[in-house]
Amino acid sequence: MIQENLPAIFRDFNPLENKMLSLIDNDGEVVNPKYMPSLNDAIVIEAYKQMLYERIADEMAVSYQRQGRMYTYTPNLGQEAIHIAAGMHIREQDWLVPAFREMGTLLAKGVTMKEMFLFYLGNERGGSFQNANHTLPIAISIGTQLHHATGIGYSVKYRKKDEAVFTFIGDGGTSEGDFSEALNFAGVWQVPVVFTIQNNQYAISVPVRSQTKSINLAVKSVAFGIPGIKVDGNDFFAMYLAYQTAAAHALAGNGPVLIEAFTYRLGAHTTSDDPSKYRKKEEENEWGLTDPLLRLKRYMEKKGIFTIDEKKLTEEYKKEITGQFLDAEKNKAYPYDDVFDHMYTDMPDELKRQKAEYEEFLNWKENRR
Amino acid sequence: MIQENLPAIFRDFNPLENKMLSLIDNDGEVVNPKYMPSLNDAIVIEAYKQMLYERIADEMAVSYQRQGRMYTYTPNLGQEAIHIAAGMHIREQDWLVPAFREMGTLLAKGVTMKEMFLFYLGNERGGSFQNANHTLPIAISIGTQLHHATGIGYSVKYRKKDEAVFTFIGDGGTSEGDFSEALNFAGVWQVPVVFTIQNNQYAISVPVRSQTKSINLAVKSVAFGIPGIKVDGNDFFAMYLAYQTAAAHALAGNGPVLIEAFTYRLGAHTTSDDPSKYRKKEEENEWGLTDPLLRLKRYMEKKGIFTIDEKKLTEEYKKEITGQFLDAEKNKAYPYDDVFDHMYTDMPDELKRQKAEYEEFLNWKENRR
Amino acid sequence: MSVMTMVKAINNALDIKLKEDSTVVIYGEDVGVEGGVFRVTEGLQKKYGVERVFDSPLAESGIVGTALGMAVSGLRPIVELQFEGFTFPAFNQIASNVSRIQNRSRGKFNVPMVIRFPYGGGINALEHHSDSPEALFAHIPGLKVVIPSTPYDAKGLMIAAIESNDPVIFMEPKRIYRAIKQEVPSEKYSLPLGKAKVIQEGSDVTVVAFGALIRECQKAIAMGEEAGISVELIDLRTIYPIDRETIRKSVRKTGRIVVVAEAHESFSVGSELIAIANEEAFLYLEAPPRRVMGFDTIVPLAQGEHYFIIHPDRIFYEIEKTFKF
Amino acid sequence: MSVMTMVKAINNALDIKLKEDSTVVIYGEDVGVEGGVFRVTEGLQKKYGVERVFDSPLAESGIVGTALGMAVSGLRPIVELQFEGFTFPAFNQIASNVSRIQNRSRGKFNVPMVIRFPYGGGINALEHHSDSPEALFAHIPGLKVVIPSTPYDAKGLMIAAIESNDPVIFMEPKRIYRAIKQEVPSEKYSLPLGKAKVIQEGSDVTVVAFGALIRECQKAIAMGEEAGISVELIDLRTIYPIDRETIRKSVRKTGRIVVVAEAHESFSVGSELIAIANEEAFLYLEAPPRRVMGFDTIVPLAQGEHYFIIHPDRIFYEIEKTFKF
Ligand SMILES: Cc1ncc(C[n+]2csc(CCOP(=O)(O)OP(=O)(O)O)c2C)c(N)n1
Ligand SMILES: Cc1ncc(C[n+]2csc(CCOP(=O)(O)OP(=O)(O)O)c2C)c(N)n1
Ligand SMILES: [Mg+2]
Ligand SMILES: [Mg+2]
Repeated sequence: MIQENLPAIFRDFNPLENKMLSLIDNDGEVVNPKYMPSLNDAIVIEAYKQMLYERIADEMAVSYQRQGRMYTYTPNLGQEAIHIAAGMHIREQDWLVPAFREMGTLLAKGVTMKEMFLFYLGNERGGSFQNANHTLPIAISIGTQLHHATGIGYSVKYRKKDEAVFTFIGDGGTSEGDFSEALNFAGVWQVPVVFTIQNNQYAISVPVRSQTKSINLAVKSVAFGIPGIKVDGNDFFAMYLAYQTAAAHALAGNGPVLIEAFTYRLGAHTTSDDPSKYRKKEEENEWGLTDPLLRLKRYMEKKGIFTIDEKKLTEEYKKEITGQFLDAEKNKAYPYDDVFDHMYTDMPDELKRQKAEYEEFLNWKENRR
Repeated sequence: MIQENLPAIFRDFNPLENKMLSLIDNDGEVVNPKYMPSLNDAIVIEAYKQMLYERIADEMAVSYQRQGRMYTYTPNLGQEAIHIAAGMHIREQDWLVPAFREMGTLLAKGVTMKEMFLFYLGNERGGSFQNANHTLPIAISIGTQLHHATGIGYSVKYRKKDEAVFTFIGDGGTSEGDFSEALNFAGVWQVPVVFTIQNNQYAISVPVRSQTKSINLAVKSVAFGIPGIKVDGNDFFAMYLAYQTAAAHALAGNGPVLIEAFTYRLGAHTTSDDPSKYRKKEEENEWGLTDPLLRLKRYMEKKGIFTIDEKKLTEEYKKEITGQFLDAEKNKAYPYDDVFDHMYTDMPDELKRQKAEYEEFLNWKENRR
Repeated sequence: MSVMTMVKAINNALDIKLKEDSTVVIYGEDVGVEGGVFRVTEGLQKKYGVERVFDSPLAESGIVGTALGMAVSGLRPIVELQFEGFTFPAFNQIASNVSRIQNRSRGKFNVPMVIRFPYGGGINALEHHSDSPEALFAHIPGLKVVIPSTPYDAKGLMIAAIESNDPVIFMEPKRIYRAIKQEVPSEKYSLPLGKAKVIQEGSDVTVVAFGALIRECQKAIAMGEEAGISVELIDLRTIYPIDRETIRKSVRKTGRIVVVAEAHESFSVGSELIAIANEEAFLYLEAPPRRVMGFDTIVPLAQGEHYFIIHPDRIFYEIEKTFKF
Repeated sequence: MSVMTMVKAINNALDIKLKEDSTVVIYGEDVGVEGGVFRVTEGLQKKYGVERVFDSPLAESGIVGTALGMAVSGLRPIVELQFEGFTFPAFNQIASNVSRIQNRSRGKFNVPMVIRFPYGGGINALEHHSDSPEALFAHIPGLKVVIPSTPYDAKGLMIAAIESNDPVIFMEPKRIYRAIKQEVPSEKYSLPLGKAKVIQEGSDVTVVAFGALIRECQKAIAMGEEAGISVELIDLRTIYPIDRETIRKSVRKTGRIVVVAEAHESFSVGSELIAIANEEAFLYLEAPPRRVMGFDTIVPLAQGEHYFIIHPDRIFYEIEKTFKF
């Protein structure tokens, strides 16, 4: 709308006309050959595997929680195409600034399921994602993370680094002031940030129509003078193309991009939530037909490249994930020092004193037994 | 763009096409007869008088400040057409939720210059606008006031009152998260609120191009699904039409409206500010040509309805305003009770104790002399 | 009379006020169909309609700021913020406007609104879901800050909060939302804001606490009784305006004060109570006033939270130390 | 050496750090061409370019939130918030992220950033321009809160703040921005964060203050000297982490403490210092610790501000009362 060097998809799928980029349909049929990215089969197979892995890990996490072996967990079910397509475009040196529902992208960045489990077992060591380069912890205070992404974008641009920044938010999150502020700053600063709204239709129980009167969420980009596009979030190829285009745009120095990934949270908001309170089974079923794994699988089957032994792979993944869970469970212990050690780079006397006083109490307690 | 019942000006001056509603030019020539509102001469004369009054009062306030008789003051110079056009559409029962640079609108609502002076003399009694019905105090924390307006809008709608809400913000203020949140809430709730952005090109020293990349400010309405229009803020007739249309729209139950009034702050940001630090004389001069009073006067002269004896009126106004200033100056005293009396509807014991202790000190001080 | 949890008691208070006063409205994130993540507003939308009990967009500044607009124009809004950690996006509206519009307008506008939210630790939650920010609100002039410790108190204080013409921050100790069940009258009653309650009289040590920690104190006091220490337990109930008189009387009697609260100890309610004990009962003090409070650290996640949370044995330990001083 | 105001001394510190460290950037509202409304950043954009010293959009949450992003990715941002009253839109970023990312990431990310803003009364300003919110920040774990009282200290503390790997809230007492002139070394030096300074030794009463009130205390102390009262004056310099040791030593010596600060007295630095005096020097206390502080009211506008502001005679009055107790 504003930029001359804007890639064609932003024009062809103008959110002001309420268009959505979609490349394959629910049956895996290509509906938009013009834009279909020509990926070699290995990549498509890899994508499916990663989506499968995320799904299995997610299901297992839910079940560990149900068994009472883990605290409240946030399922990813149904949103895997977004996560994996993004993950495939985030390079080692790129930055990931997550919200809290993009596990597949975190895994692509090098986060392990052990870490995820450890986090949901209630240990910050898990959530710190020590081995994932340029990856921030999960952001719970909704919207705040977008500012961090924009700031990192400034830093990257200032230091002339070949690094892009990927950040996420939910449909509900777009109502927070920070969403608008961050996109506005990013527009003014022209930083290499790819913003994704995962529009999964609900913010806990609140449907997106109660969130805003705008005709879609991608169109909000107009308020900040940045390109925006609405994409079928359950269509792996559409998401792949969107990230490919957005990353190239950002890395070429053309500034930020907003992607609305139109999807559906097939599971509960968290394991403490009961969606039947606020939505109908029929709605869930209807969206079930657009399941990103099913769609990709049908596409692959049609093309004759579904060479995966899914059952075997599932068993393999389950075994591997079980191992990671047990490892996390075994190592969840929380040394007392961890409470104090990371508050400051040098521990102030005030904290030393509090720690020492508490230790006196622990000694008293010990002796009393 | 979204609503079917949208008045034609919103389509004809679509901010997405970066159009601006303007009806007379700098020479007072009608350039858009189709939309020129047919006002009877008395109204036009009254408008000019009110604009003149605001201008004189404003100049006098600046000069009282310069004489050291008043604290920092916020000039209105150049933005009078907006204020008076708005004032002419805000009825007794309508709500005014001001920012801090719409003195003419406050006066229209019944605020007196004595109150304005008293406020800038440092007394809350002035700023409380006791006699102006449904008028909130000035909002200094930028952006916050828009939420109040939206909330009042909800209240009005809930109680089925025939009341509209008018609220203001600056161009800089559009960057605050509260701006976006409030417009978004207003869109979802479909409340009768008329939002005005006074785009006077600067937020203190920061030009609007450093504020946002959006093509104009009216276009931000798209993000919240509400109608928006960019209007020549120095053209009284354009502003009149805009408020007429917006108020009718809101009162008919069609929801909120966003007006960008494109104007220029001809004076300093406040009396502590020196614009020569950040903008060129030529720019000021160029904008000086669009002065809303000059434009309206030329129009009236051409039409032969400028029957005002401006010199005499100016003297009258000056005398009246001087009287109000002297009255304020004489009555600026701040009774000690005023510090405590309005914190709660019932003064808590804590405050009573603090007050009593301070009184003990005052006694000691008295006796010591 | 019926047996109620705190969730039910607050729900009941809201119900009573919605019923008798058509200017009362309730909104926030998920308070409508869902009835709130803790079900405090359960059933109210169904009963009173979507115009009176409704979900708002996800924006706390908007929730509080619009409520202020409603409050100055004839309504009595009650807004829910989902957790204490999500009060901060609304901090500017609270500190710059909610607490100030009455003073700014010299009483032309009152601000009869309630901002309620669950707070505090002990439920093995994620970050921002275990904090105790009461001191931040209590330091802002113009607000009242209320914290109940039982279902009975919660109902009476909530009714008073809704009926107050001043803005009230109503903090609900989520740990005891359902942990305590109590007989609560079905009819309307209210408890005065700004008054503490002496839960138990005693002569040796004054313990001041509030919210979920009253229960923990009671356990510690039982340990103290065994050890021959007579404790006077005060439930603050209102954090601001704080009830100096009750503190004064008690500390003048016992000469010893221990403050128990979960917030970070520096610049806290504990600090304030020690200052008050000094100002009001200096010559009576027989031992250094003590704070039994959270560290100046982020509340640890579930695996580490037990270090942070205040357990009865730690309370007893401090009571005994103070007693023996 | 040259004679500097506090404005100039801070400007000088920023200049030195911009020059020697290319990761330092400065931004905020009007800090570029304008050099800040108080001219603290004057000339720096010209010297270091618009990529290092620049105006941001008008949004405090954005200013602080983006700075956090810069800080975790290799820069050392210094952001200006225009007045203390406009820190609140950024409160969520400060309390939920700036203070927490290091802990949340178990040290993977540090947060070397400075948030600086003018604060305090005494300049006949509009609402939100006369407040002293230090206690609100000091209660949030993970932050350091610094307040200088002289040009010399301001420069040394600012250098230390910029070099700190932890986030620092740097509050500048605007009333003395230009009121005090002092010889300040031209070269770089830093003063340790977390250490108070004994400005003047004395034996009868300990007075603790900071920022603009140090000067007022000195005037009161001169009155005290005439009355034969020997006062020890401590400048806190850092509000958090607070320097217990210096307080302990002094109060153990004098047995009396008067805290002087402009903030609302409840839940304040005054409360905390009284708690500390009790915890550290209970047996030495000879008179009730006193707070000489602002009321729990909004700071009045210019005509009424003199009631609220702390004048030397009021400080003297309280010192004398405490001395004579
Ligand atoms: C600032 C803030 N307010 C409220 C919450 C509580 N909360 C957690 S998730 C959620 C809904 C989020 O919805 P959406 O943004 O659509 O993301 P989704 O959960 O659907 O992925 C809410 C209200 C929060 N985490 N942060
Ligand atoms: C939240 C907040 N931040 C900063 C300020 C300081 N400030 C006062 S006026 C102003 C500029 C406002 O610009 P704009 O919104 O364009 O309004 P104008 O002054 O031009 O009418 C600033 C930054 C403030 N009052 N509130
Ligand atoms: Mg969602
Ligand atoms: Mg402006």
